[in-house]
Amino acid sequence: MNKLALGEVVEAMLIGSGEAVSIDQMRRAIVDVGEIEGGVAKLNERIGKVIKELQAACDGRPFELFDTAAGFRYVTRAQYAPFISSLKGQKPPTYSRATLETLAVIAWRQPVTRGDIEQIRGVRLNSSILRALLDRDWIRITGHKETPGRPALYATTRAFLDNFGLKSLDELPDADELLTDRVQEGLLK
Amino acid sequence: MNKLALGEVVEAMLIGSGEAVSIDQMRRAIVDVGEIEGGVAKLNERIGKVIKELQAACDGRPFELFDTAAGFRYVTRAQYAPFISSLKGQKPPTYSRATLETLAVIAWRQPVTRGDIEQIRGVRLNSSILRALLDRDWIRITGHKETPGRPALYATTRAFLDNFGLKSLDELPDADELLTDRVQEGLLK
Amino acid sequence: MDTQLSEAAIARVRGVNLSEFPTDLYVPPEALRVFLDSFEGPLDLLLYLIRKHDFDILEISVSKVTDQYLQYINLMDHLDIYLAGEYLAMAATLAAIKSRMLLPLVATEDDEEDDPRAEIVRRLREFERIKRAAETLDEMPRLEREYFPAFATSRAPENQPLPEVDMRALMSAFSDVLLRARYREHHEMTPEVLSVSERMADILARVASAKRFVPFVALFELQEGRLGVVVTFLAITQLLQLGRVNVVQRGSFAPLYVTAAGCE
Repeated sequence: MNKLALGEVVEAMLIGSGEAVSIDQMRRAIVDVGEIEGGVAKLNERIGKVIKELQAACDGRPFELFDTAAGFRYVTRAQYAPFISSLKGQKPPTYSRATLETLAVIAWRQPVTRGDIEQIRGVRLNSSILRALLDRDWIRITGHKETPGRPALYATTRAFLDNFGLKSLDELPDADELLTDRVQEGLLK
Repeated sequence: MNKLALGEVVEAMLIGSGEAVSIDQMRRAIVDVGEIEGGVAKLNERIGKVIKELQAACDGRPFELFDTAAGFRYVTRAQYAPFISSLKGQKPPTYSRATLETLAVIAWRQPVTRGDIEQIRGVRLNSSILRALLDRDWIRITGHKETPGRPALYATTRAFLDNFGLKSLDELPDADELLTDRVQEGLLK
Repeated sequence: MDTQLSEAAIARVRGVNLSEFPTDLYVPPEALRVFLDSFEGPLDLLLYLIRKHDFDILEISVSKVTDQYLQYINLMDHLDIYLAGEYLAMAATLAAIKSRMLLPLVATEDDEEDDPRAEIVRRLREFERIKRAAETLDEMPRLEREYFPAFATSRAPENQPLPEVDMRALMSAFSDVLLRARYREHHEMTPEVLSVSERMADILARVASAKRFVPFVALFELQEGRLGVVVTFLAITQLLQLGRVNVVQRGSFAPLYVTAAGCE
């Protein structure tokens, strides 16, 4: 087998895996297979440089190279979504207000118990909502609160960050900034 | 929405749909969405021309645009296969909780419709789960329920029994005992 | 901001858009139902009322908001729309805050701390934060909606291992399903509905049949729990507002008595 150029190998892995891939995962695969031009010295650094080049090469193309919590992933740009949805013949799922609010409480206030969610929203929480979010792999149980009944504590997952194109939870907008000025200033007076 | 160039739209559909797509499918999606530069006249011909250009553009790239019976699809070149395999091999494949539970409901409650599964699990069922189990040949459609919409009835297959080392479905553990065990387990903790 | 709020409250009844809840009592019941359905609980309704008042939030009076809230609850109750306990509990909380605001409490040094509104305001603010966060989340581009993974099929020989599943994993999955189903049966039973209007009729009958005064506390059935107490309390305040009963007290902190109106 001829030695292969790192650039093409990284591009092939990114476009061929169909999932987000981290630099570390790519380095391991390359070390595992070998046969790379320039050997395996300083691989992480070199892969990082290739990724920068690939990102730049997306300019003017209908796809881009995303950097999320789970790694790097090629995705088509938003303006082409209607065509792909139409091709697949299925509408993207929409989520109810109750589901989105539950997810928001978990994302912004994690880790939280079911009781915390009910307390903040002021209504009982239907179990199927947590179930659907667990099923979607957007939330997970991270432990149990040491209070009577040891209720489960929920937090968001890496897949959640990956799905929303986030690198970390810090990228979520600050909750206080989301408040309208009127409530912010007015209510307490 | 601004009008989009046909070349980029076709490229996005090919790379973003995840499966082989025919010229006809692409034409329908484009007519459906509209918003294409140059309108929809002579679309098949124009799409064909774009595909030729995209195929030529793959020269020197780690992937190519293949013409298969089912349509066109991007495929990574053979020499990069070991890297992608190694990347995938880093995580042993597993089924999600949702897939396992769906299979379990079908096994113990067969024959069931999709609606039955959703009812028992209390969550909406993603079609891809049933498709994966059908692909694996662990479940099959045994008929249709005589209710409005005539929903498909799912049951397990011979291959399912083989995989789990069962001679017949009678060998599945009794559902009530299963539950009693679990409750006792919980109480003992 | 304001357009967004009125949009949120739009209901379509018999082909007519209701952008705002009518203030008179002549409302088709289905309109109310749609209206109530569009709220995610009492905090949401409360927030809407505060917004709808359109006046400066700086001048918001708990008294006005409470009256409005009770009017809605009352209206819904008259139309026999099932009200979850959460709505009634909120009504009681508001009524309690209102009464505390009316009482000539001993002035304390730190007004902020003792403002009876503080807790509800804190909850409303947190609720609004989360409501906005949910909207933000929904607007954020996400995979399989705005972005599709761009990928080429790998030319790898198709010997990718398939996931392994053993009997234990399958049994555990099924018992999870069964446990959950059982949990749902236990917890999603419809609670017995306590109706404020029914309670009003009961109280009226009791007070009218009594020769003189009925002790206020005697009207509460403790075994009905918190919800029962709330419903009774609401019923008494409603009757009071309608002028059907009087509540008398001989002096500050003396026991309260209820009598039928015009019976004193």
